[in-house]
Amino acid sequence: MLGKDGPVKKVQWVGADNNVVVITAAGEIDLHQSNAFQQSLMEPLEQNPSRVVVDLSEVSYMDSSGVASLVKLLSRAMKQGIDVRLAGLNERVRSIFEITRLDTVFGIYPTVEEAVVSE
Amino acid sequence: MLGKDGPVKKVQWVGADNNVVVITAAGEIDLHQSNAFQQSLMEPLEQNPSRVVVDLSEVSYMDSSGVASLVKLLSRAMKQGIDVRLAGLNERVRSIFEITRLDTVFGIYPTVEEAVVSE
Amino acid sequence: MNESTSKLTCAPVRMSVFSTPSHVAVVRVAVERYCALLGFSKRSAGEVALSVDEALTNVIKHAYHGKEDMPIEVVMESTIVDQRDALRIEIRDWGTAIEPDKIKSRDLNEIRPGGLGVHIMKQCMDSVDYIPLPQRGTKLVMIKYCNP
Amino acid sequence: MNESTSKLTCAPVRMSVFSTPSHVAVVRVAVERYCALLGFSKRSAGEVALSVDEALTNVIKHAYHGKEDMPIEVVMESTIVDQRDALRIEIRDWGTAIEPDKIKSRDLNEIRPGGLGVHIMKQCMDSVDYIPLPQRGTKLVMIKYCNP
Ligand SMILES: Nc1ncnc2c1ncn2[C@@H]1O[C@H](COP(=O)(O)OP(=O)(O)O)[C@@H](O)[C@H]1O
Ligand SMILES: Nc1ncnc2c1ncn2[C@@H]1O[C@H](COP(=O)(O)OP(=O)(O)O)[C@@H](O)[C@H]1O
Repeated sequence: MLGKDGPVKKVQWVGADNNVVVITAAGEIDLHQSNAFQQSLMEPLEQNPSRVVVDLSEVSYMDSSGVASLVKLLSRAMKQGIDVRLAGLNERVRSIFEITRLDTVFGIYPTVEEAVVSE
Repeated sequence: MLGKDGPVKKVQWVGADNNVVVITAAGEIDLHQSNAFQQSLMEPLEQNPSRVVVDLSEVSYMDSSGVASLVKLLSRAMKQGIDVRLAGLNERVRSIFEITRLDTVFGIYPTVEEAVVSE
Repeated sequence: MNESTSKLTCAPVRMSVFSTPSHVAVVRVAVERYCALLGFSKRSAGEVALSVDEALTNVIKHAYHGKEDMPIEVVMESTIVDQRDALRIEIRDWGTAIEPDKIKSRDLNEIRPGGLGVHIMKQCMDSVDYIPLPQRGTKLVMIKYCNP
Repeated sequence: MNESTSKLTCAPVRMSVFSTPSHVAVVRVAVERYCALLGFSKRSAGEVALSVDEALTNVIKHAYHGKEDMPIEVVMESTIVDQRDALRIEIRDWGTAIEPDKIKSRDLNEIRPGGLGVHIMKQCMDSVDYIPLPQRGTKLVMIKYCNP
């Protein structure tokens, strides 16, 4: 499901033990894109990363469908003991997390680098 | 007519003898804006500049109404022996001059600086 | 909004679309641009666009259960509400009517994927009214004041 | 455009606006976004948006002589023309009907401000058809193929 039309453009394994997965999304994530988005978010969990970082720096817009995909990722990851972090949210995307008060539930980092290396 | 709502944001006199006027426009210039645009373009002609440079680098979009305003400026200026140059056109704005073949009628320069100093 | 802006921009814009998820974006950009004409800040215009997106998403999911070829009408217009300039957006569907007790605000402390749409609309707009229609479907009326 | 895109995005979008110059931009952004859904390049989508802008500008100026409260209908849809995927845009007014001999292409070597709109539309679209209507007004149908 890494079709060029879905919002996930890249999946990379990084970190000392290659155990952090960075998922890079782009574009506008609404109802039209949220199924593809969710599927691409879930796939890397099968390889049991210790941490998932979702790079949203190229996501210009997100509605509650996109947020719901991330919440589903978080719920599943928490059950597996996997840490989920979001990075690079623009002001507009950040505000939907604030409105829904999910900004306190996700770890939100300014950059992918910080999300990868912070404790 | 230098209202903050019109497309012309700045009018500056530059050059060795202060005889070149640089008119800076911004935004989208269509039917809604073209009257205000035209009026702001014509005003400086009264001070008899030797050259008019229209800075379009912050104009994101223009239709034939905007082009018509510039053609009216050119016709009037030519009668007064004043040189008209356009600068900083983005690809989209440039293409409407190409489609209407007016790219050969106006002097079109990459930057305001070049438009001001070139012979 | 002064007299002249109001004369030029107040006219309503109506969009008739089908319940196709990809078309939500087409309505969204038009609404956002309409807001800009009315003098809304970028942030406020974005909030209105998001609210319309959430409303259309709900129509597609709940009124039409994912069927993609059902009609939706959106009307945006500038109006006066309580003596203040306001944007009024009406969204109408002809699907399963809303059950008013389902749209009560949810407990946000509960972490679950659904139930965010109506909460977002209520946060972003000054008023959100769902009117189940006698024949079929729902009419949603949202208001946002122009100068907060 | 493959089967699945086509099922998702082909549905028509209809916009009913008034002849208000500032609203041309609202239609323009919606059309441009619709083109993006159909897979048009940024450049092609921009050409379609410009053509719609020029058509609406002409309706406001020539069909309605600057009157700002007259109706205009715009329908964009994806269709098949000559066995090729195409975007079809229909723009209808109820004003002074067009005189077909006025829309002949002008001599571009003449430097004058007017007469550019129809030329631009013909350059940017694959076909441009003006149909004066028996009762009142004009219907304009413009086609652009999806994959040139
Ligand atoms: N247009 C509509 N027609 C019918 N029911 C609706 C409509 N909009 C919302 N609803 C109902 O309101 C509920 C709450 O919507 P919302 O807050 O967006 O959360 P979610 O869509 O995730 O359930 C929905 O579950 C649905 O029952
Ligand atoms: N919707 C319309 N209704 C009536 N006449 C029209 C319409 N659109 C175009 N025309 C006619 O076609 C002519 C050419 O239009 P155009 O090329 O855009 O140049 P301009 O608008 O500068 O005259 C107009 O002058 C007008 O007579």
